[in-house]
Amino acid sequence: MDKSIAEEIYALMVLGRKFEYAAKEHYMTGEISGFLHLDIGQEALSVAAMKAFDHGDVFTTYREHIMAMSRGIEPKAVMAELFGKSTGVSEGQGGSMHLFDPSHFFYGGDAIVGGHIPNAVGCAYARKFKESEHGVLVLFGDGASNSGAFFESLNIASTWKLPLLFLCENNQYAIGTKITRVAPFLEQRKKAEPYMRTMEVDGNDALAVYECIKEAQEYISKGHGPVFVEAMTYRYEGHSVSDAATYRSAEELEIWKHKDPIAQLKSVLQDRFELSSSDLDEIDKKAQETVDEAVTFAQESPEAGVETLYDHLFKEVNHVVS
Amino acid sequence: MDKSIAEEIYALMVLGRKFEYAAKEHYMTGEISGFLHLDIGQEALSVAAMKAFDHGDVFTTYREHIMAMSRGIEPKAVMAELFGKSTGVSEGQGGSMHLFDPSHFFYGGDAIVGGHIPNAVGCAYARKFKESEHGVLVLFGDGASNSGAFFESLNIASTWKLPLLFLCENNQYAIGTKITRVAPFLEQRKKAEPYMRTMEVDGNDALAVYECIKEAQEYISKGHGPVFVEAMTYRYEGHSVSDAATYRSAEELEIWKHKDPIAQLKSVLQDRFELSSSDLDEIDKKAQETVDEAVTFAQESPEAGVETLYDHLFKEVNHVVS
Amino acid sequence: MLYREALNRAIDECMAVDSTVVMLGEDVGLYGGSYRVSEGLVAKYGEKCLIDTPIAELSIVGNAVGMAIGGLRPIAEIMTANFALLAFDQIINHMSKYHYMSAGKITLPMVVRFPQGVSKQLAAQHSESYEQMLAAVPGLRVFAVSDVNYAYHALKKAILMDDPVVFIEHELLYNKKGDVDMNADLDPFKARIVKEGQDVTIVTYLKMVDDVMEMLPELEEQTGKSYEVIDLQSLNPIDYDTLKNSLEKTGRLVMVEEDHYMGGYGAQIVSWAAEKMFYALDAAPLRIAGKNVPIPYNRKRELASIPTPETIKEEIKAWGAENGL
Amino acid sequence: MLYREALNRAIDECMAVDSTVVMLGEDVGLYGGSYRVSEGLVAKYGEKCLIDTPIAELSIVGNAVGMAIGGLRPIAEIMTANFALLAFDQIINHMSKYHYMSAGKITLPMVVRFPQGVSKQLAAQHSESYEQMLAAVPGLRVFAVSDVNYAYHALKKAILMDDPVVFIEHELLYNKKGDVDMNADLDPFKARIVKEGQDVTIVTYLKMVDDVMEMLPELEEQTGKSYEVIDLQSLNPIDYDTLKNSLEKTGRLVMVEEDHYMGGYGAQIVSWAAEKMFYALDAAPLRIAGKNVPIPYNRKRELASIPTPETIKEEIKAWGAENGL
Ligand SMILES: Cc1ncc(C[n+]2csc(CCOP(=O)(O)OP(=O)(O)O)c2C)c(N)n1
Ligand SMILES: Cc1ncc(C[n+]2csc(CCOP(=O)(O)OP(=O)(O)O)c2C)c(N)n1
Ligand SMILES: [Mg+2]
Ligand SMILES: [Mg+2]
Repeated sequence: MDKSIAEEIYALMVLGRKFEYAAKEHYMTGEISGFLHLDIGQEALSVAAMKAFDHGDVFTTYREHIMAMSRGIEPKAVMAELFGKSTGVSEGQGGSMHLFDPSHFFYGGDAIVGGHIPNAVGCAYARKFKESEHGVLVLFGDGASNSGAFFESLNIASTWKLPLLFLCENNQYAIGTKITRVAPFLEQRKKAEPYMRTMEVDGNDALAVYECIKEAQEYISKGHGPVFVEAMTYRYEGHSVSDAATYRSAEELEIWKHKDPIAQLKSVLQDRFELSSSDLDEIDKKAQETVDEAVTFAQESPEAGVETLYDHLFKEVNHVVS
Repeated sequence: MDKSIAEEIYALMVLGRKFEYAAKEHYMTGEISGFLHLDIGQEALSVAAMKAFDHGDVFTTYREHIMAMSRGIEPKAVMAELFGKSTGVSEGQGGSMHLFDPSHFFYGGDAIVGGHIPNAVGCAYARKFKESEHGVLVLFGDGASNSGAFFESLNIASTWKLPLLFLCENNQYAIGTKITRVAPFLEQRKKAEPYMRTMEVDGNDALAVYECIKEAQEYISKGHGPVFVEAMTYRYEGHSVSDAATYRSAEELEIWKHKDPIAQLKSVLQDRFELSSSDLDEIDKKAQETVDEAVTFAQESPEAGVETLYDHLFKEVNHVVS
Repeated sequence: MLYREALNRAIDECMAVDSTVVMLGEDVGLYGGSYRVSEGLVAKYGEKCLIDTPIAELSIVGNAVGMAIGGLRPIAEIMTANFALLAFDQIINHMSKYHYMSAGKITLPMVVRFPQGVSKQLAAQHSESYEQMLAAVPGLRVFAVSDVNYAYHALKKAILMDDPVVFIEHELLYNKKGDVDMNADLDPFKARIVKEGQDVTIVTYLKMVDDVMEMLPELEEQTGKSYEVIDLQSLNPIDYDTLKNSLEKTGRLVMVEEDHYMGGYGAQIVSWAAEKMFYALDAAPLRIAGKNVPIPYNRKRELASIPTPETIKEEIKAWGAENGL
Repeated sequence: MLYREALNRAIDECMAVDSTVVMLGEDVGLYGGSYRVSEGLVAKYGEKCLIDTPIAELSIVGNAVGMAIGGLRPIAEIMTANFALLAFDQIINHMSKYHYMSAGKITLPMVVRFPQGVSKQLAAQHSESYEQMLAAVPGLRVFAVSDVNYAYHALKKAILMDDPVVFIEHELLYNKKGDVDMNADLDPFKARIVKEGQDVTIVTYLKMVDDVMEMLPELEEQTGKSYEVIDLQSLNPIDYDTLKNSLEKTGRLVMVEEDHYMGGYGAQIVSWAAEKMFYALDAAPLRIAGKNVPIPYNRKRELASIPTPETIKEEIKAWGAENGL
């Protein structure tokens, strides 16, 4: 593991957490609305997976701000999207749950649990068809691992030997329901075992995630077919900002806060890579600046007008309008 | 294995095959129409499973004439249904693919591949809820084992520890597509392994099927949760009577005809249970009579009139009609 | 009590009188339902009757069908209309057809409930309405009740009757206040005349009833006309009699719905009026509906894509002026 | 050539000119398609382009969406309309919305094709029609073409254009004969005037076009009137201009569709005419449609549940007599 990569991952994790808190703050003021799903506590997975999976397409869920930024999408464009502004990555059409940027091969933010997995399968087919270097990574939760769309995808990706990396972010909850109450076991990778190679990784250990996803990426790019990676992690906040998360105990949350991904990586940077506390402060400061700038940018950006409501309904303009 | 049971199974298999050939014949005359899926070659499984699973509900597919009769539904009522007559088991509303008879706990003939499996799961929940002696058997094909409905059902039945017997009739084809071309392996039971106990049985060996289903029934009735039985078999005819089955080789068909389930059981009856050839002829004769009677009955039965078209649309009659 | 409390009360009472009533869905048990409709019920009736399911909508409805076959009275909750699309096979191919296909041998006393419609910036995958699809399915009864009292009675009726019912709610109605009269003898299959009037019949349902009533005083004042407002309540069957009586009186029809104009549910009402009430109509009818776009996230655009009290009022005024009202 | 051959030809030509065109579905490859639409193509383009899928409709459409994102032009075949319900989430939540939700960044050049309608005694789970549901979805283009020549051109257009298209076929049209003019410059978005007439406008589409044309000579002879028959072809968008011109001439509208009356697609056409053409109408319009029942297996009852040339003729005659034609 290269120092510069570890540092970059750390910086993005710090940025991500600050970004999420800022989003929450501006949700409270009413500047952001709709459903807002925060990724706090899960930054190691979101950042390191994106950094490791450096050539290929990414399909993910509605909890994707940090992933989008780690893929290279500007924090400004993400924040502006949350604000519903025309400078947002989806021009304010999609909001927090729908950040699309094909120029970064990022198809993020499907709000139908499991619904994006068959799309990722199809994209992997297209990559294989075109003999592209690209593989595809699809991230989904423990809750999604109970859906028909997920199961069909395991079967099809395996049959077609597709270059597809299934990444299960197991944070143990689907809204208020603990995974072990709606599946026969905690480890969702067991479901993939009949179909493909499976791997597990500590989702709160950024460097481990990085190594694991690198290995998985190499595996799929060699034509071995799909692979399934399961990462255990935990979200600190409620499912969305409107969820008080009363279904979990304070103790459980505490246990996970002791495994905080940012704190963990911070120690590594200090101990193994000898970053000084002023180096770390600098990272913190820059992250805060970036977030503040993103908020200002979002606030000052214009909204798309209602006169363009029909724009982008179709790509080909038809002479007959309904 | 009791002689009388073996004999009863044999008689039903012979009846079943003759019934199917008669149905085919009357399809050619136009008296039967729509889709007609014949079970010829698979009689051992259809009959012995029904006989073994003697207390409980049965959910099955569109290829279910023989199962319906083995459950105790009158051959007449089945044939009349194929003819679309009001004396049919579904009064001519459903046809070959939809033979429903709750008095025999038979919910047979769903024509949506995989669609009946979640229904069977729900019914098993109801049986467990009511602490009934009943378990539920659900039969489906190798093709259905690729559907989201099937996968979701494995997961749910396992989580809820339901008294449900999954019976996969693996005849290797879904219409013209060989299972190994659309799934990563031939044995569909592998898909169930993460969730429940699995068993395999030779689907052309009636007595083995009987023993296996008995054991499986006992297992689920003891509260151990669901079980998965896979039976390998083969259909002699095309997928439905309009399919010429050109996608299979004559050799493949020949191999399976050498394992003919009726011939196999016949030898057992002769060798182990010492049935004479006149005993066997008698069985044959009776079966033919029953089929002939069923055809005559169906031919002579009336059709429901069109004036009752709205009957059974709803159970509760509402004063406001749309 | 609140609309969601009225629904809770209806389920509670049904469970109390009939031990075969169960409810299943995502987070309906320990969590109390994402819109709190089943709050508190698991404590009273246990996890056996309040069944938390995996995220598998096809199975939620498919399992409910099987439970009904097995002798229970299931209420299946889908969190949001858009997710119900995953269960359309079970709703349309199974739930609506088993009774008829089996010549009445199979009976499915079950309810599928879900909220729909535009709430606030939930974007295109969480804001749609599907009554136009489901009310068109033979073999289903479809309720979409706006009034709190009727909601309570309609849901009880839906749970305790033997036919399969789709019970459509609206995300913005859950906190609506209203009185519930438990002893009232109401017929949820009949349309409700929310307000009597002489000059124009406004037909609507679900949340649009409130939007219409909100702008009505101003509309009446500004136009000097009197409007009769009819809340359909039951979308299938349709209470055509009530519509007929009103149109015979007013001769003018306005249909208001939140869903997209193209192929929206209101087309059935207006086309029926054109066919069967043509000679009673004094003017072209008017359909007010949402724009033919997926619902955008941006608030202004979101609001521009559906009718609001203000746009309803303005559209009716413009139509009235053009059509000699 | 036969209708199904015209479709085959259209796909073949698209694959020949554009190597990114692929087709996926159950039995579309080696088997050649259950209605033989893709017959012979696997031999020409290989299994890479003709993809046999498992029985998993949700994935068939969901995979096609992903293939389109990945730069292919997929044609997804669903064997029968009823099974398309399993893919409604992908069609409605994904295929129709990604372009708009992404502000145009994602483009989905894809087609979903399936046959629908009453064939012969296939019973309730194999006989339905869903154009009323899908034509109502913003972001989709919906074709339902009756004419062989237009079918060829419309499918080519659907495959090669960049917007997502639902292409609806009818099981009884596959063996219909017709001439295909490959060089014709046809616009499948325009309605087709099948026959000109002066007194009544009959609007219809898909298989009902043939049923209407079958009884037309007798109807004209028996009533002494002349009927204009319009085949919509594109169900979304609707070519309202062609309808308008015709209604201005005839003043009378009959809408014929095979699907159930309640909420059927024709309601949109009739309600539009009531709204926008009211003062041009000389009589109440008529909707002829199927009965509100699942389709029964028994042949007589099956036929009683849908319009036939005979019932169409009789209904129009009775309506004409009642409405002073
Ligand atoms: C098909 C569908 N069903 C239900 C929902 C509502 N819903 C949104 S997120 C969620 C929980 C998902 O849990 P999981 O997959 O574990 O992801 P996490 O939120 O934990 O990241 C549910 C039920 C939905 N969006 N889509
Ligand atoms: C959801 C759905 N998709 C497709 C079909 C068309 N279809 C009918 S039977 C069949 C093959 C099923 O194969 P299998 O499950 O192996 O059962 P078998 O016919 O071999 O008994 C298909 C694809 C259908 N009826 N339902
Ligand atoms: Mg989770
Ligand atoms: Mg098979």
